[in-house]
Amino acid sequence: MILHTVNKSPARSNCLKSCLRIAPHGGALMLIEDGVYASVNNTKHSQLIVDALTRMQVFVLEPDIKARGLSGLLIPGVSLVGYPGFVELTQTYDTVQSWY
Amino acid sequence: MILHTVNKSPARSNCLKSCLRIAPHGGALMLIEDGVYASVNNTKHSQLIVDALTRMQVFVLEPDIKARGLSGLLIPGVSLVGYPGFVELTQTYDTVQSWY
Amino acid sequence: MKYTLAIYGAPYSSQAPQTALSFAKSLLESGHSIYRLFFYMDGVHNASAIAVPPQDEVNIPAEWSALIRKYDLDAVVCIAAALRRGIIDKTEAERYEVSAHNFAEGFTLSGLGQLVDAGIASDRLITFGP
Amino acid sequence: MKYTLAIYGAPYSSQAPQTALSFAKSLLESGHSIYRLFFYMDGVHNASAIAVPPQDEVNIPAEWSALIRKYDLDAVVCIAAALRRGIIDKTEAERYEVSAHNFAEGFTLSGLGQLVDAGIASDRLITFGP
Amino acid sequence: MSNTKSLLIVNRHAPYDGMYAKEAMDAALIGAAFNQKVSVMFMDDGVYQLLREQAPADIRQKNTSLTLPMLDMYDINNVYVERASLQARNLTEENLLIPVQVIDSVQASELLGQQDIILNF
Amino acid sequence: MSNTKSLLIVNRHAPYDGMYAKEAMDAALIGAAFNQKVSVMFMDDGVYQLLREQAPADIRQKNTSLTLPMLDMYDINNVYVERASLQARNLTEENLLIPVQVIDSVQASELLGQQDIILNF
Repeated sequence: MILHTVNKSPARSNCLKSCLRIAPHGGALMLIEDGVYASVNNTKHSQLIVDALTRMQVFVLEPDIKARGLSGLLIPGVSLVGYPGFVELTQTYDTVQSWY
Repeated sequence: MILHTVNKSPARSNCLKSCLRIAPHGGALMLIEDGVYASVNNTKHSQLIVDALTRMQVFVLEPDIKARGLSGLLIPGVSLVGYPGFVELTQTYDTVQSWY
Repeated sequence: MKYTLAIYGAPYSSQAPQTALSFAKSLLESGHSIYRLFFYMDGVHNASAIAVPPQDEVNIPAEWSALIRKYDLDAVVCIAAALRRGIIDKTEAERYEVSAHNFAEGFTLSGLGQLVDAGIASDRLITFGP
Repeated sequence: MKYTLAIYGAPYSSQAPQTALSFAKSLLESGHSIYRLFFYMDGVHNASAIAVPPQDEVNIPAEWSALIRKYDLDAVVCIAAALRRGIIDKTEAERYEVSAHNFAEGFTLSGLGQLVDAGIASDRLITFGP
Repeated sequence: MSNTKSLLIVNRHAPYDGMYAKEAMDAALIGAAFNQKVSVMFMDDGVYQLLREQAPADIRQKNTSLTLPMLDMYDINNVYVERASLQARNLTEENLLIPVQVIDSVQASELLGQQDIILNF
Repeated sequence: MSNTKSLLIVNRHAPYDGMYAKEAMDAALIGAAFNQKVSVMFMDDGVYQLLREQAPADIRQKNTSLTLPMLDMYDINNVYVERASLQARNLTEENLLIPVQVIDSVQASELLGQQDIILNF
């Protein structure tokens, strides 16, 4: 089982789309850095994450959310984790695939 | 009148789309570096350039086309220029807006 | 678990070094270990000994050096990526007869084989892209 | 016409320096002039005096130095962008007490005002993005 | 200074990956100090630079949005945001830290066309 | 070496802006030299690395595609290309310099899932 990390904004880069085309059912998605903009609700790209949530868990790095002023704007169902939670996820999953 | 340069692939980045949303009628588009991939015909993104050609000139930097092996694959109507031609275009137009 | 972290981004141009630093501190504090830090592509600039960020900004190369010292980490900088980008140690500076060296303490210049070796020897390899 | 070229990308990580070099040579050969080269963001690495690219690759910092010498160009490197990225001249290295300096001949460290000034004084400002 | 030109700063990048936000602000303030006619435009992910309540302490960075009020202090009143960029991100002026003029794509195009100097960030 | 692991090199970047193509090839060959079970996957703009007739002399770079036949010489036979990435670019196997196995997104997903080590480029 793979943890996929995405660190680019979905408006700027195709990383998230490519990741979600490949991400296996049962894997998980971890949004970090500018990747966290994908977790904002009701945007042009939020349907990507809404759809992803029907088949996989989606985690977002809370320090990156707070940094960018996005705390009140998130898609329901995404899970906030800190750096320690991010570390734990990399133990739960067998490998990490980074999309950048 | 503005010369717009785009140096990112349309599959990887939103640069070209943003440029074409803003580019004024009568300006021109200059594709350089990975931006030249947008000038390949019959791709997922080629309609952007096909449409742009109806209202503006589209130039591509020939050294970047040759480097990437794209010589036989271009959308009809795009104009190949070398570095001297690129320099000339920056004289013809009043300002240059770089999308990267 | 034994981790290897591969850092591909430069300080101040990419958030990758900051994310990797915070990740590294978290995993070390929770009792896991780091088999190797591998600095590649623009990540080689993390090993600059002569970066002078403003005093009110984090000094990322200095933070790496401190972390490496505190936990006695193996921190490898890809030699091919570093040399073409102007990161060079005393030995290589003498070999290539360049005027100075700028390689921070605690890091080691070595080949890409050290990344593949680390992938083999570690339980987890995490890439922090630019 | 008088041009200013702003270069934002680093050698080997971005094609911007190569494109800017070819553009600069073309415009100078066709009789135009360069008011200023301005190296900003990761573009500051173009001014490294200690980059050692493989012998079969273009040495971009060396090509800039040669072009600057040949045409007596004004080549300014943004001091704030450079210092935090580990590009530093002898004066600043002494001021900040760092162990070495790596600033290539022909370039000048100065402030961002030199970019704004160049925009005002030039007929054309072309940005080569990373 | 007799040689007054129009200078537009174009912001297209989100704030905390790289230094674009800080460097664009530096350029705007220097342009004003040089007595140029400075305008600033935010579009694409650049509009995220304007969001309220940014708190980057935990990612070890400075809050670049805190310098935005400097624009007004330097009499830079022409601060534009492209509407399509806001709408794509489900943002309105209420989400933004400083007052701005929201313009459509045609107006953005005209704005670009009026400039003597464009600085891209 | 008893400790043989599966190692996948993922190529997602076009060849001449940055050094990704060269560095990914270096990593693949070193993986083979370490006697690991090496696979290489091209997707997104990475498929452009495989195009025939690249000629980067005029942009002052080396032709990275010329090293692709080294994969076969190092017995790296598992070279995959994602079909959707080819199709989006109007490319087929005939456009490519070396023989590859074209796989769909599900197979690409399975390939990723089988790996002990993934190196991203």
